[in-house]
Amino acid sequence: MQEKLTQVKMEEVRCGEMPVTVLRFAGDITSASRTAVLGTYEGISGGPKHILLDFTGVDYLNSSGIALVIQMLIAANKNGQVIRAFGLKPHFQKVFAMVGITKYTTIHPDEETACAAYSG
Amino acid sequence: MQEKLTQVKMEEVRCGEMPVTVLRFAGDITSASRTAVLGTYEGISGGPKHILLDFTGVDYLNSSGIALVIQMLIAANKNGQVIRAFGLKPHFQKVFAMVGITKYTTIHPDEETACAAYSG
Amino acid sequence: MDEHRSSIELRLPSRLGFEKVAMDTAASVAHLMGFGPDRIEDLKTAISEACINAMEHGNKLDETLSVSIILCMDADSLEVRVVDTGDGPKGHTARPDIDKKMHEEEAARGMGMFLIESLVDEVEWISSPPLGSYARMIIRLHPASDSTQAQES
Amino acid sequence: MDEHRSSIELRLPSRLGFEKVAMDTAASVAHLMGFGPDRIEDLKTAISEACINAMEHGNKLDETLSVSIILCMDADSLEVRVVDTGDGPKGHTARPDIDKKMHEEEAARGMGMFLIESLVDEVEWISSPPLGSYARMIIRLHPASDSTQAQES
Ligand SMILES: Nc1ncnc2c1ncn2[C@@H]1O[C@H](COP(=O)(O)OP(=O)(O)O)[C@@H](O)[C@H]1O
Ligand SMILES: Nc1ncnc2c1ncn2[C@@H]1O[C@H](COP(=O)(O)OP(=O)(O)O)[C@@H](O)[C@H]1O
Repeated sequence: MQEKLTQVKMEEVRCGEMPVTVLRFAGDITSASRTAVLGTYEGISGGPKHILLDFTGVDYLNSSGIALVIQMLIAANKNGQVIRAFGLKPHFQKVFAMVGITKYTTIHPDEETACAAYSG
Repeated sequence: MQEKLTQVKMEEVRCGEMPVTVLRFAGDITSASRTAVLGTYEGISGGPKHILLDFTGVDYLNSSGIALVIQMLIAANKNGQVIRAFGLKPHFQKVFAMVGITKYTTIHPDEETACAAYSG
Repeated sequence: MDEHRSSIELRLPSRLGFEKVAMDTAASVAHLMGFGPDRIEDLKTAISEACINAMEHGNKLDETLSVSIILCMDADSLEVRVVDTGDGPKGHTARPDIDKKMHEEEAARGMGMFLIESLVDEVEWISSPPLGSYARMIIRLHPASDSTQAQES
Repeated sequence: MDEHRSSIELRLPSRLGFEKVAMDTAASVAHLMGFGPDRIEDLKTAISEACINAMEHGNKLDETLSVSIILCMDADSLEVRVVDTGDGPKGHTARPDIDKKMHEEEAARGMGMFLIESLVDEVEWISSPPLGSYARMIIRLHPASDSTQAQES
């Protein structure tokens, strides 16, 4: 039995002059995604000041998955990093707003507007 | 409780010089679709020689629905009419071939090729 | 419970249209197991036909009688039983003859069991009165040979 | 059986991931009933969270214990019960406090019951030991007021 798990891809991009590390998630973000979310974050935590989370490929996100995103935000906060996100389906944007995460990270509709926000 | 039933729309078009009556189906084609399939056919049976069935909007088609299509083909055969079809999803094309319907009607990939076949 | 043998059960009233719930449930299970989209379409049609037969012929469309769909997952195959309260089909499946149908020597209907046989890797109909009867289908992740080719008569 | 009160039951082993089958089954039923896509997303998330809680907290992830999802359709509402074999949650739902979470004064988790309450029209948790416990949710086709707006703290 093959269960579809979380996929994550890391990319270094430039938004204007600003170097930004993009984490592109796909598949599910659930309690089974600890390594994909927090492990990946820890792997890059020494470096970048700006991190962009791409949720475009995420079909399923539950409250345990959101808890992992919150843990990443906590760590980033401590490290003085700024995290932005984009690509969340409207339903998940609503859920993020419900739990209040939008107070600690900005949700952009797409990569372009997210990127533009770094030079704003 | 609102159940999604069959929708059918009738259109007169011209394929080259040839007048063709198109029946555009949408939704489900099941045992509940007798009126939509056979009733609609009977409503137009006096007239056209060429009938084109558009299955583009059909999501669900079961063996009782296919039986209605066969009954339409039988009637058309008696009336000397030619029926072509297009827009069937690949899975339903396979099912039509399995039951042998493709011996009595031609399945085209899209409206353009179906239309072109009338002048061929 | 064996890690490689989980079972899921769905119970539906015998109302035409509700077979779509069985189709979607089975598709969801097959997707979890890693079946590809074409094979999932085959499974959906087979389950639809088995459920409609169970509702119509097995339970005589009596909505108070249930149809059960039992999905057993193995590492590389899915077994589906569609259970009704009737006696099961008599005799075995006739292959539909489109020529006879077109000449009205055979009913236009009567393609469900043939489609099920054509679309899954294995099927049998088991009657165990007075308990009921069921169709038992198996669909494999990696079939030995592709038995789902369109077979034209 | 009353034409306006059909019930469908799904039984799943307590394995994380299988809640997706419940989500897809419920979405299929809601679609048949005429719910729109946004409301179906709300229902899917609520059912996902209720199933995960039933598996995790109710059945302690013991795969031999089932979670039942019972879907009762009325003319204009869907009632869903998610049943486990445990004692049910103690006390009532705390609203998650994102500031406390960010300052690690509250666990990052603990949002499931709040999300369920926010997404459906009605929910209650009922404990009936030793039989088990269930979450009972109602989602309406035409809610009196829109209770699904994002509520920021
Ligand atoms: N679950 C069942 N219980 C009793 N009889 C059945 C069942 N399934 C099929 N049959 C019998 O087999 C026949 C052929 O079924 P099928 O090939 O599906 O075509 P159709 O349902 O259109 O008649 C049915 O007409 C019925 O007599
Ligand atoms: N079905 C259940 N059976 C027993 N306890 C439950 C159940 N659902 C929820 N609970 C209790 O309520 C708490 C809060 O649940 P929830 O808000 O979903 O967050 P989480 O599951 O992340 O802890 C759980 O930690 C658990 O103690």
